[in-house]
Amino acid sequence: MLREIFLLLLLAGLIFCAVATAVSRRLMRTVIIFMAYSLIMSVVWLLLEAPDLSITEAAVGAGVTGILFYLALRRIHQFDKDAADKENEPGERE
Amino acid sequence: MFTSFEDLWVHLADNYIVVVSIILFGVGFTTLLFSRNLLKKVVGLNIMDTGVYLLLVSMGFIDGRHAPIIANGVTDTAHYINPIPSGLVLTGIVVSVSVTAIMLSLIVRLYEKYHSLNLDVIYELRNKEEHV
Amino acid sequence: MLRDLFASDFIHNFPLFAIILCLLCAVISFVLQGGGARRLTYILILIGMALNGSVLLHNLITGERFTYMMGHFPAPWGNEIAAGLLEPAFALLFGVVILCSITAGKNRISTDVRADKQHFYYILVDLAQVAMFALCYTNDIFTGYVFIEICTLASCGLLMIRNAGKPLVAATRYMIFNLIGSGMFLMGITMLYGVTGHLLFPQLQQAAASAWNSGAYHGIMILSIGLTVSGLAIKSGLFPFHFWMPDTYGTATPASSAILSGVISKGYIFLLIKIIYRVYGHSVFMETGIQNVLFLFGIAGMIVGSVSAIRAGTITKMTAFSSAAQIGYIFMGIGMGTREAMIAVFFHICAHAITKPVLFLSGGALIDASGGGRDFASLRGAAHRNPAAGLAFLCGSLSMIGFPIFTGFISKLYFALSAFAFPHKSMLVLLALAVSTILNVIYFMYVSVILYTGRPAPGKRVGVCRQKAFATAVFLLILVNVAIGLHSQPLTGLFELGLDLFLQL
Amino acid sequence: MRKSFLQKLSAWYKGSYDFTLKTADHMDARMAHEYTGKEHKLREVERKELVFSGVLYNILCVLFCLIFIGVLLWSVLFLPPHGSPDNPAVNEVMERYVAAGMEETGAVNTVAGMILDYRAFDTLGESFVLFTAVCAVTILMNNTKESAADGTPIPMTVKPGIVEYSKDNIVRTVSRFLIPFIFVFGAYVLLNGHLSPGGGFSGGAILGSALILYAMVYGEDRAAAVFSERLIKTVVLISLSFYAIAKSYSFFTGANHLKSIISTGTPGRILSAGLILPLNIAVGIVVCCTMYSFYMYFRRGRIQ
Repeated sequence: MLREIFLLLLLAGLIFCAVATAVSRRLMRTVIIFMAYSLIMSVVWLLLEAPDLSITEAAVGAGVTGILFYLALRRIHQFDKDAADKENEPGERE
Repeated sequence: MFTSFEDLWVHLADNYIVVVSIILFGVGFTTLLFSRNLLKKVVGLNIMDTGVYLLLVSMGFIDGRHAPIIANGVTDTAHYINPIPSGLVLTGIVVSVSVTAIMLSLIVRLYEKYHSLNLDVIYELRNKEEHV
Repeated sequence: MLRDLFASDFIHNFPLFAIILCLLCAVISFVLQGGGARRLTYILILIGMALNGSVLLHNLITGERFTYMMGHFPAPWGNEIAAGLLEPAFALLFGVVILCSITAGKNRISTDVRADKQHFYYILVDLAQVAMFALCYTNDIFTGYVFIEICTLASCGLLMIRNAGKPLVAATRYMIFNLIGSGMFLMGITMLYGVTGHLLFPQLQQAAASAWNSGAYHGIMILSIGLTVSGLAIKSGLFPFHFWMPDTYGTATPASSAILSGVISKGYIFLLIKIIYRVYGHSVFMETGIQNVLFLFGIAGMIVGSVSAIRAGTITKMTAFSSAAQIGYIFMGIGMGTREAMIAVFFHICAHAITKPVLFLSGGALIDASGGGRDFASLRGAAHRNPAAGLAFLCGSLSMIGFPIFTGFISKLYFALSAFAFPHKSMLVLLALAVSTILNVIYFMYVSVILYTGRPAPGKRVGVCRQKAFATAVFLLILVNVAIGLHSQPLTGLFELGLDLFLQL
Repeated sequence: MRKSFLQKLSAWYKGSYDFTLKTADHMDARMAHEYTGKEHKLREVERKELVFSGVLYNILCVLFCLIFIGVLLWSVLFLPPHGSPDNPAVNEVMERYVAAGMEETGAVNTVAGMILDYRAFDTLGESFVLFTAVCAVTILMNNTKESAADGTPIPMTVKPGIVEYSKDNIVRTVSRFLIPFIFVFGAYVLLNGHLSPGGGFSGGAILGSALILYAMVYGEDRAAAVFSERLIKTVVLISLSFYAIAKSYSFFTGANHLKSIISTGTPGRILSAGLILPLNIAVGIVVCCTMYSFYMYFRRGRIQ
């Protein structure tokens, strides 16, 4: 019975995270919520008796996908920072 | 068929995990279609895929049975769940990662060139560039 | 002596050799440079064509299809490939088209793609080819999904490898639609697996038939057929989902758009036909009524595709929209579902796979000859500047219209013949054929007239000798086109035999 | 004056009139080559279409989505009940995997046995999906030899402004302690793929994240010194071709009913389960190199 309640809680958390990513405006917040989403998902795989999937989802889903999203955002802010640098001191940049 | 409304709710309550996986698929699908921001589209794509995988694994699950790792030589099938869906979803998760990696690199290159994540703005800039 | 050479059972291994060879060549050219990768791809395609040809001959001689166990375990447990007559024939056709596309587009590839990324282009061509072989031969629905993903990623790579901004936008849009399509396809497979419990085609068909007759899972079966068919329709660009085509085929290098439109969308359609006939079974598919949806969308695609091709401003957009119209023909044929219609569909896949690369490649050459201008005003008189490309474009458009000596005529003829056998909707089919052909004539002849009339701009004349690779490849395709157009009996016989083997499980 | 149809037709035949450009009739006097005026008109029409199709697109999409998800939710009522032992999916295919899986493939973990032995062709395709992803990301993100128009090489995309983790000594000391354990854990998960949950993909991903942490903390240049592009390319080449050749050997022997020399060994021991262990190692290395090169390409556009 305990397993059912825990699974229900996690599934509610999943739906909450999914809707939160759709709704949130700031991209960094979306990415972090998505990382939490795939962490919850890896625990849900465990409860569904699929341990292979939970390790893979944890390592590949939360791990690498999260890093890729974060790096993509970092690269995008980096371009803005360049554009900003170019405006305020064009002379200094050769 | 479902005579009364109450039967309907009992059936949905029993299969709550199937309902959740289809809700996730729906949320991911709508985010993919409606979000103007490319990054949100990729997140929606991932949520859509995990929704399908949840549905697939929930079809392989059998109550009261354990993960298909043969414990101390007991190979009686009544003890283990169906291993096929978890094998298929393992392949699926890796497909989702490679697709996400490609979409993110596309987004970075698009931003490098057009400085926008909004697909319509990118079309405008592209049309302007096409006709100049 | 030759007969029993091809009758030996060793040929059953050839599909496996073809697939593994493509995979190995893709990995080996990962470390090679541009030129080495190109030569390796040429050798690979030629060997692939030889292997598929001998599988085709073997099945012609023995007259039945064989299944090949991938591993030590028989069908429902292990993976399996099956080869009848249609599978090696289409694998051979795709090999020929890919070979001609990359030889004709060779110099455009070397200019469009950056020097240090040339070998990646040929890796992606190898991967697209292995995806095509696997989609043709597979006898397992989840292997089909995995190789559809390889095909999607490889075609997205072929699109974005061109060193410019526009292909990136086109690749993003292409990927989004394709991923929606494969998401729906996967959902369809999940529902089918939930109801039947099998993944291999033979067992899947029995389980699906019993699930359908038992009546309890009627709704789920209809839903899974709908999802699978619409997923593949989105990926091959049927009517409501065809608007990613002008961007995609318009901005890629001509060789890539030739491979994408000629080969890759046909691979999805061939897998769809296999799923309809060997997974759900013809009778179940007819009872669900989804074929009428395909039929109507096919006709709508024919008309809307041709109309938007007329309104298209540039030659590449026009050719891309005409691809959408031809995909509409194919889905109309699948929607009709009769035996003659399926033969017309196979013929049309053949005709379109041969003709469309010619149009894209010669269009690219004409654009180069008239200083990169894609719109009709700057293309005026381009055929005088590059006569080889002008002639190739003319032959290509004549075949698309259905001019008698070309294959396009034969496929339209078969569509018309199959319309009579189609009980109550034959008038609709004939009307759609007539209207679509007239629209084809309007925009193809318009462009051909523009190419040949008007004062050629001062751009210097590009002789045939300077583009030997382009000329040989494009005219080889046209030669095959005319050969099939004039003497189509053997191919029709092959398709009829193939269809019988196809349905006989 | 409006041109009669015949005049327009002859003008069109002479190649001076272009009716697809939707120009107003009175434009006929000037030759088609003065092009700029029409150019603007063409884009005007296109923008109107874009706006109209935009609104239509949204309405259609909302409608399509609601119907689609409604149908899917309706289908839940007909799907086989979740978790019941007499679902159609519980059939002889599953029974053989579980019952005979151990002695046929030698793998205690039935899922690993199924992935790498019964249905090995999917997983072969799977590692080539990863290989395609590496090629595509390299095409897009690799700007080692990219040079601006005048030949000057474009500076590395990473500007000093980015937070340098290697300077932050809290992260540095903790991960200096942590990285070896992640490597050991990744190797454990990889090598025990056929005995306990894990296997090629998850083990490789853990090793990949250990490499990424190493590159983050010790700086990309030191990591690049250890893992040069040439090393990664050859490693991916060797492991993928080993994977393809080993698997085609077992396909070939299986299909022709030959006795393959790979024995399944006694289940439960680490060197058992025939080909599954070496294949897991090959897939693990491919996944590890893929994740590492994704990180390096996203981080600074090249592996060196």
